[in-house]
Order: sequence, then structure tokens, then C-alpha cells
Amino acid sequence: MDLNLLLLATVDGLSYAGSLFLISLGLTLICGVFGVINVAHGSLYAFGGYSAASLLAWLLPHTSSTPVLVASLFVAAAVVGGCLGALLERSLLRHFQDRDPVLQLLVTFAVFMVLEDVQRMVWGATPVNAGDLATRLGTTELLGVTFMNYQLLFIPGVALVAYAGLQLLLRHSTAGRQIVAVIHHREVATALGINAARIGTLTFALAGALGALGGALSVPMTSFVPGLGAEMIVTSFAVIATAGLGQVTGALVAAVLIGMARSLAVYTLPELEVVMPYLMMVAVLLVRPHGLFSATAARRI
Amino acid sequence: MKSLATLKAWGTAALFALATAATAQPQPQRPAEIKLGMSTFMTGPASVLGAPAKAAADMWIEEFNAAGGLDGTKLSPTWIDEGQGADKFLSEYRRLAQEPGEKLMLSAISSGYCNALAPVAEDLKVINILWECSTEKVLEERRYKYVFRTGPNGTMEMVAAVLHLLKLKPDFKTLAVVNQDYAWGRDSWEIFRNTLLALKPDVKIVAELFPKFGAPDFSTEVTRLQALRPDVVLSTAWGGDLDTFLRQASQRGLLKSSQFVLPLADSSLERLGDAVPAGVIVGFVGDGYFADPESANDPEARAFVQKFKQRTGAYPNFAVYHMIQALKAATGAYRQALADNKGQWPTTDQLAATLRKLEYRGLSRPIRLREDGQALQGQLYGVTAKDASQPFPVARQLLFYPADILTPPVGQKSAEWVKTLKPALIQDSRIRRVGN
Amino acid sequence: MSAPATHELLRTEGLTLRFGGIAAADGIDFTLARGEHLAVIGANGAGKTTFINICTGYIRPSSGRVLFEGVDITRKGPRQIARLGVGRSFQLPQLFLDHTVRQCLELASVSRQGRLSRWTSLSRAADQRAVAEMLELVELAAHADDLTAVLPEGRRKLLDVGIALMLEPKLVIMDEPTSGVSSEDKHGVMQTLMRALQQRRVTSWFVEHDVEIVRRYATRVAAWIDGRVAADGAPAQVFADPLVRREVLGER
Amino acid sequence: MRTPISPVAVALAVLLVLAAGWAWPWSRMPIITFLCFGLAALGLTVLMRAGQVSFGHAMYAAVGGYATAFAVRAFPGIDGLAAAAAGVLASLAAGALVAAFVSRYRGIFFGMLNLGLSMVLFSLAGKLYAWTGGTDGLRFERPPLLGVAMERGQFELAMLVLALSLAVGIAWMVQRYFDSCAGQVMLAIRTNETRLEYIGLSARSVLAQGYVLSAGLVGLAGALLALVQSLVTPESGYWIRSGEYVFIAILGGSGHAIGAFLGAAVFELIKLAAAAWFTDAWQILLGATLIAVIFFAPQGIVGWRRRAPKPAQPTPAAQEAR
Repeated sequence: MDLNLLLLATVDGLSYAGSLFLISLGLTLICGVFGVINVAHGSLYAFGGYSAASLLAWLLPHTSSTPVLVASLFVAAAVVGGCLGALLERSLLRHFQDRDPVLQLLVTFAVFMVLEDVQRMVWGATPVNAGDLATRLGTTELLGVTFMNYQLLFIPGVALVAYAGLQLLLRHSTAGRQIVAVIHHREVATALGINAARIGTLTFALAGALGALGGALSVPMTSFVPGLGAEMIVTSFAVIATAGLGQVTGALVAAVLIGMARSLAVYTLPELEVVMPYLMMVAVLLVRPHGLFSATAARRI
Repeated sequence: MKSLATLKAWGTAALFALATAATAQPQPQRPAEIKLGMSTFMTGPASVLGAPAKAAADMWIEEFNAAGGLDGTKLSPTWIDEGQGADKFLSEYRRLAQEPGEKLMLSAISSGYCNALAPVAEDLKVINILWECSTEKVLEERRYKYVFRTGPNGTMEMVAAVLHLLKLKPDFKTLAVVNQDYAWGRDSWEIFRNTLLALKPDVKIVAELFPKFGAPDFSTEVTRLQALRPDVVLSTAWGGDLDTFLRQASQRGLLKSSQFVLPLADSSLERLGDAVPAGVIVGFVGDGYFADPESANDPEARAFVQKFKQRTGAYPNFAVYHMIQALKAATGAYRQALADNKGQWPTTDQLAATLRKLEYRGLSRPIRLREDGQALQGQLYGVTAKDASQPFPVARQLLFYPADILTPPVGQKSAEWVKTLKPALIQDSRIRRVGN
Repeated sequence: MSAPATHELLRTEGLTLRFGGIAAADGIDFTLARGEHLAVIGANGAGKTTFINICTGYIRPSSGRVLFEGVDITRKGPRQIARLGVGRSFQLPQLFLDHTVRQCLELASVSRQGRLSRWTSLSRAADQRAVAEMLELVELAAHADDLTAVLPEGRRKLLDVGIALMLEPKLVIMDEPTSGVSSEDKHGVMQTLMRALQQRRVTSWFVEHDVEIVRRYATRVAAWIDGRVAADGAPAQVFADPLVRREVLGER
Repeated sequence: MRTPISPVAVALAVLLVLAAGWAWPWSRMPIITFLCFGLAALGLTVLMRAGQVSFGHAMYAAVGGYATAFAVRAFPGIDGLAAAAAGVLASLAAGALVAAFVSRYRGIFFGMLNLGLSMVLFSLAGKLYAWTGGTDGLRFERPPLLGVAMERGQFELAMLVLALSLAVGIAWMVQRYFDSCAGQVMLAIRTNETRLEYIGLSARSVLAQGYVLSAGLVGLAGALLALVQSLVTPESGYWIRSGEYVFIAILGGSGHAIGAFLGAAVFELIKLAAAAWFTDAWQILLGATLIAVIFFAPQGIVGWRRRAPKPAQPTPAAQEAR
């Protein structure tokens, strides 16, 4: 394949990586803090997308200012994702804290099943989206190919901002530092009197908002239909497992790797496009059993 | 303790079994009701098509029963969700098909499921109407006694699509296809391809893309198409997939730079609004179109469209038309058989025999079933245009393609037949303009 | 190479383990002879457990080697080393928490036999005589059918060693066999353990903080300071060593 | 822990199932499905006793199913049993291959690696249209059983009898395995792998054996399901399906082989009930049940150990997750 196609593939890969990263971010965060893989995160993604679409639909008659509409995406995500996340933690997962992580994973799986139906009851089964918003941001010509600015610049931009923001938060805010402390040494942290319960709710709210944001930002590009959550969550599993559970920077790298692999496949081996994320994940796990970015200590005896 | 648990589990099983058995009685001369085992996508991307069809069916059956049903005998539908995956679907299907009492199956949307359930229906000796799925293979690869399709098949749809394309844009050089990756996407492409190459051998196929069924994002496919710049882009995708693909394509101007051919676009136009520009070739998977000028002065069609619009907030899509066709064919067959039987309730075999030569009418032009169980329904094709009356594009330059020029004779396989088509077909006199 | 005909059982040569700057083991040359009962003393973090972990194959050293009966076991894992005849007990007893005391010993017993049936039940496959003897030997007969999870700490220590003994080892290394045991039970536990070891003619080496216990049960004492053997010899002699008195026993 | 399952109860259950299947033809499919899900869940139970949960095991059902389908299509007239055997062999082989490296992993990573592999398989099965029939799956003619070509009615009844006898026989054998030395070592892997190594036992090889067994069980389930439906689809290997198998195994509990089947029975009843009465909420029903079970009876229907205080030492699984 010639250089142009390579470049085009890169652009596609990066924009796909952007949204993929946003979804994986919340997932890996929860994973780091609780050692739980939150399957329900897929529903948060879906709820974020659907509610953002609803909000936009409600706003459109009243305003036509693009900034307001874009902002509404974030608002919807923050509110719906934050609340759902916190609710999930307080009402349910908290009561399963000391259980085997695998059991906790199954609880989130159950929640996922429930939310799938709830979502269908609320938003029905008709595809939902907010396409015109993406159009408002205009297009860019590149090698004779038109790209949506929304996809080309906005999504990756937001992804990077989210990454930087989270790093900042984790490094320089009290809550953030406490989260990090819990990630690294849960026992020690709690021993030091960090209110693990509060951190728990906080993390889930944050992660939920991020997951919902992933959805909200996707809804202008992709049609939301029942079952989408199931696919996104398993793809982001691949991302965080490749990265190493709980690894934020790792998730960024893994998302880019997977995004690139996928879009390159479209041009070279289209048949393998859908397989790419998982091939990547398996390959990495075989070489580095705990993912690209993590080291595990031997068990103390 | 354990044995107790075992007993309890089995106890519940037994009770459940008995409960269902209680409803089973010997079949009466004239049953109080006809059980309709109906399947549609209630979940998953495909439910865009399925949900409205279900609404339509419920609406129609409600009225039919209110009007006295089949002189007293009511229809009672039970729904199966095709969205729950093939094997869950199939076991549900079996359960319904094996329930005692007078019953008739209307299933399914997915061509994949149709392929799978046809032999089952035949085995169980229950009449099944393939009310939506279009793959021509199911009725061509094997001759069934109890399986019918009351709507068009892929051959009719694709041949008409090629004809319409060649009528409008006779001299294009390159074509790319973006179809869903399952039976329909693959089979329809095979027919389209062979037909096109038979009628216009010099066309170059520059890309064959098969994104998976229900893919949420087509931007990589769009990029690739833009890099290739084909004259024509074909997609037989439908439902949520088509919405997404078209939106992303139009956002990036692909719909303007290439001529799009969308045989199943009918159900997406209304949702997409002005995302679809003028000049796109669209089909109606048959000839049911709410804005069809010829049905404008047909009271039944008009009344239905109005009622459906206020009930669901949307205009009927092709699945709705197919559902009504299926129901009218089924009930029509019963009426016919009863008449032939001098009021005696027909056996399943008699009913099947009646269906095999049934003439009926949905909400569009008359349809005839032939002895291989395939209905002959003409195809309506048009080109999108802006219209003040609607917030979304409507179809203009409508042409009607009668079924008999679009299908091989009974017993011949479409895949071979289309290769024998001659360019003269494009100018066939039986193709007629609809409306102005 | 074949084992040299000496009483030597275990020897380490220049055993070194560094993480980053600090050396957990710093060129340790050390020999253990058959029949000895060595007590290893030293402050926490002196590298006692690390040394055990290296000798039992749980950790690989940065350099140096470990020979057991003249066989180089430096690169072997716990499994092979156990099979060669080195048993081990742990500071936190490592037990099978979903099994009963008896089953733990049965598991060790079938391991001793060397093949795991996928058909015969554990209780039938295990050498019940050996199990019964071991239950007596470590005084757990009364608890035979308790889940290990509910045993008091003292019993857990005994079982931990009992499991090791089921494999009929030549050497048993015990990491703080009396830590976590109430002071009144300590001697009882140690008494039982040493009787068992002597009866089975097993050489032993145990890490211990309680000077009393060391004086009473050790034939030889080695004092660890910063990953090095600071003093090694008869108890009296080692305890007389001023360095040991200051660094290990913390006397002024 | 070893409360024997009363043979009377089992015999009674078997008769009940046979009677139901004989009396109401429609009940045959659900019953066969339930038995197959039971077999598959039993496979998961084998691993669960070692504290390992696979979120991709449905892949072996797919392997078994596709192998069966290929066998029937490649050798027309091949006996159904032979085809199913081919399916089981294929899944055993695949299991052995995967076990070789998966047995190194524990906890979440074990689950994730299996998930990844299953998704690779699932995606390929859906993508390679020419070989696998794509997302619609692979259809094949109904093969004869024991040389007898049957009507669907008889065929389903015969399959029911086959599945039932296999279920009973295999459940018994697997229970023998649970009580055997290897089976008990599996339990020990769950609680203390370090000690296993220190008594000279290789957790890895024992776990690998268990893994192959579990792959075989799931594969058998897949082969039977494919056979009775004359169809195998990629969904049979989707991660949601794997999740359902885990669900059933948890529901049933890993204390005894019968647990998987009790779990499957409950699961199938919930599904039937949901399908009959609230079509739109069947997942809510399943999800709620799962949560309730994990909360109130984490040991499942057959609790797998006597009540014991929380382990004093962190279990390897817990360690992994940190």
C-alpha cells in the first residue's frame, strides 16, 4: 500500500483510538482502584450516548449555537454518567467489596444485563444519533479525502485533554492523590485513614462520567442501537488488558495501537479488521502476562 | 438436603410443564382462534425495521379481530424476538410451532434465520410465511410444501436495482459495494454483480467492503471509498447500519461525489432527514411507498398510512408493507380455503395448496404466489428529491418493474439465470413510469 | 558431578541477591551438615527469610550457587527442590484452607507417591498409615477432621511442618516456627516439632527470635546482619560475640 | 461436604424429564438446551474449583459445534454420534493447545486471556463467510443417529435421551474426578498454590489437565446443540454466552457436579418464563437473579464448603487483582 493510504489509515486509526481511549479510561481507573472489571461500563457508554442525543434533540429547537450544543454533550455525560456510576457503587458494589473480584465482575455483568433492558425501555430500539452536530464543526480536506473535523480533531483532542486532566487530577488534587494511594497500596492507604468508601464513590462517579462521555462524543458519529454497549465494552477490555489493568498511560498507548492496527487492517486485510483488537490483546498478554505497562510483585511468604 | 434441592428443582420443572400442558386441547372443527407465531427484531440494530412492523401487525390484527376475525375465529399473535440470537430464536420458534391448536407462523426478518427455520417448519408440518427476509436461496435450493414468501426476493430487488441504475446512469466505469456481512449482504451482492456484468460487462468493481452486521462506525470504509472515488456506490444495507453509513458518507461529501444506489433505503430516508441529498437511487423492496401517487387515491392504503403515522409517529417502511401483505395473504388463504371447502375448516395441507396459487393484495399492487411458494411482486424504484411537504427527501422519477421480468421461471436458480440477461431488458416495454 | 563423601548436606557459595542498591544476601558462604539443628537469628530485614527463599528456589540469586547433597539447585524451583528432600514451613503457615488437616497430609502423601490419580479418591489413594502416624507425631489427631481455616495458630504451625515432613525430607527449614504463638504455647510447639524432627532424623534449620528457645533447641547458631553471616558456631560462643550482642540482641 | 446425591432423586428427575419430553414435543428443545448448558456449566465448575473463571469458554462450544458441522458436511451420511465425537475431539485438542499457556495465568488475567481468544474465534467465525457461513452460521442436513435416519420428532426425542444419558454419566464421572487426588489438588490451587509447589506438586500441570477437561465438556455441549439444531452460529461463542455459562456455574455452585445442572434448570426456567410472560425484560430477570444469588448464596445451590471464617492469608486471586 502506498504512503497516502498509510497516512489516511493513520488518521482514521487515531480518531478511532480517541473514542476508544475515552471509554477505556474509566474502565481502567475502576480496575486500578478496585481490581474490578466493570462490565456495566458498557451500559454507561450507551446511556451517555442516548441521553446526550436526547438532550441535543431537546435543545435544538431552542438554540443553534454550536458551543452550547457541544457543551451539552459534556453536561449530559457528566450528569448521567456521574450519577449512574455513583449509584452503582453505593447501592450495589459496595456490598460486594470483600468478595472475590471475579464475583464482583459477575455482579457488574448482571447490572449490565439489567441496564441493557432498561435502556431499551427508555430509548427503544430505533437507532439514535446526533449527526448534524458533527456536521456543524465542518470538514477538512486531506489528500483529496474529506474528514470531519469532529472526528479528525475534536475527539482526539478531547481524549488528550481528558488524559492530561486526569493525570493532573491524580497528581495534584487531594482526592486524586488518595485515589493513587489506594491504587498502589489499598491496605496501607486505608490504614493511613483514607476514607476508602468516599474514594470508591468518587472513582465510580468519575469513571462513569468518562464512560458516558465516550458515548456522548460518539453519538454524533455512530448510531446508537441496543447491543452497542456489549461490543464497546469488550473492545475496551482488550484495550485495558493490553495496557495492563489500572494503567492510564498504558490505556492511551494501547488505544492508539489498537486503533492503528484496526484501520491498517481495513486497507490490507479487511477480513481481520474486527479481530485486530483481540489479536493485539492476546499477543501482548502472551508476551507480557500482565499487560504492557504493569509489573507484579511476587507473593510474600 | 441435596436430594431435596434436586427434587425442588425438578418439581418446579414439572409444574411448569403441567401448566403449559393444561392449555392443550384437541383441535376443534373450527378453532376459536388461530395462533400466529410471529417473529421480528425487537432488539438489536435490526429492530429499526422490526419494531414498526410489529406495531403495524398489532394494529392490523386488532382491527381484523374487532371486525369479527375470520367469521368468528380470531387471530392471536405471539411474538419472538429475533434479536436474542439464532439458537435462542430457534428454540422459541420450535416451542411455538409445536404448540397444540390451529397455528400459522410468520417468520422472519433475518435471511440467516429464514434459511435455518424453513426446514424446521417443513419438518413440523406447520405453514410458515417468510414475511420479510429476501434471500432467494431459501426457496430455490429446496422445494418446500409448507414454506411461503409473500413478499419479493433478492433477485427481483437486485435486478430492478441494476435496471434502474443503467436507465439513469448508463455510462459509469467503476463501482464499489458496502454490504452487511451476512447472508443478505453477500447473496444480494452476488445477484447484483452477476446481473450488472451481464448487462454491462465493462464495469470495474473497485472495492467489496463487508462491515459486520450492526457495525457502529463506518468512517474507515468511507475514507477508503473517498480514496478510491468510484462512480457508483451500492449498498443493500438497511436499518441502523444504513443510517450510520449514510450519515458518515454524507457528512464527508461522499454522497455527492459518487452515485449511490440504495435498494433498501426506504426505511432510512425519514430518519436521516436532509443527510441524504437529492439524486440518490432508492428502492422500496417491493412497491409499497406511502407517497406512491398510484395508491394516493386508494382509500384503504391512505387510511392505513394516516392511522399508522398517528399511532407510531412515522410513515410505514417496507417491512410494514410486507407484514400487512403477509397477514392479508394468510387470512385471504383461509377465506379462500373455507370457500373451496364449503365452510369446512381446512386442513394444513389444504391451506398450503390454496396458498400455492393465491392472489392477494397488500397495500399496493396485486400480488400472486406461485407454486414454489415465492410471491411475484413488482418493484418500485426512484430517485431522491427535496420536497417542501416533508422534512426528508421523497422519491421521484418512480419506475415500476413488474415481477415477471425480474425473476427466473420456477425451478431455475437466480444466480445462473441473471447471467443470461440481455441489455435489451433495460428498454423492456413492461417497465412503466409511475406518477407524473 | 557426584556428591562429595562428607557430612555436608547443604552449601552456598557467594550467594548474592541485590535489588537496586541494597543487598538482601551479600556473598553468603555457608554450610550445613547432616544432623545439625541450626538456629538463624538476626534483626528483621537482616535477610533471613530471603536466604531461605533463595535456598528453596522461591527467589533466584543475582550470583552464587546453592548445593544440596552436592547437587546444584540454584536454578531449580521449589517443586524440584522439595522433591530432592528439602521441606519448608513458613512464618505465616501455608495451608490449604478448604481442606481438613487430614486432607492436607493426604495431599502431601499422594505427592510423595509421585502420581496423581484422576479417578481414585484422595482418601483411598493416600497412605493412611503414614497420615495417621504424622497426625500423632505432630499431635493433631484430635483436629484431624477440622478445616485448617479454623485451627489455632499453634496448631497451624505444627501442621505446616507436618505437611513438610510427609515428603520424608532430609532437611526441614522452618521460618519462625513459634512467631504468632502465645508465649505459653511456644515451648510446647517447639518441643513437639523438635521431637518430630529428631524421631525422623531430619536435619533442621529454623529462624527464631526467642533466645531461650534457641539456647534450648539449637545445636548451632548463625547470626545474620545485613545479608551477611556475622557469627556462626555453638550457641554459647555466638551469644558471647559482642557484635551479635549489640546488633542482634540489642544490648547496650 | 460429601453429602451423597440420593440416587432416588436422580432417577426420579430422569424419569420426569423423559416423561416431559415424550408427552410434549415442544419441551424437547428446552430440555436438551438445559442439559447442554448444564454440561457446559459443569466445564466452568471444574475450573471454578481451582478458583479460576474463564470469560471465553463458550469458544469451545463454538469449536465443538463447527467441528460437528464440518464433519457432517464433509462426510455426507456420517453418523450423528461420530460427528459429535469429532466436535468433542476438536474442542479437546483446542483446549490442550490453549491450556499449554493459559495455565500460567490466574484470576482476572486468566479470564481476560480466555475472553480475548474467544473473541478472536468469534470474530473470525463471523467474518470468514466462505468457510463458516458468517454470522448466519453453518447449516447442515440432519444426520442419522446410530445409523437410523429419523423424522425430526423422533430425532429430537433420541437426542434428548442421548443428552440425558450423557449428562448423568458424565456428571457421575466428573464427580469422581472432583473427589480424586487431581480434583482435590484443583481445590488446593484455589487456596494455596505456593504450598502446592513446596510439597512438590505442579499446580500448572494439574490446572492444565482440568482446563482440557472443561474444554471437552463445553465442546460436547456445543456439539450436541449444533447437532439438534442442524446449525451452528458464531453467537455460540460470543462472550455473553460465556458469561451465561459462568452465571449458571455460580448459580449451581461448585460443591458437587449436580450443581451445574440444577443451575442450568433454573436458568432455563427463568428464560422460558421470561419468554412466555415478559419478553422485553428477560435480561432484567436474569440479572436480578444473578445479583441475588451472589449476594445471598455465593456458594450456589450446592454450597461447596462448610462455613469457614475468612481466609487468614490473601488468596492468590485477590493478590492478582491488586
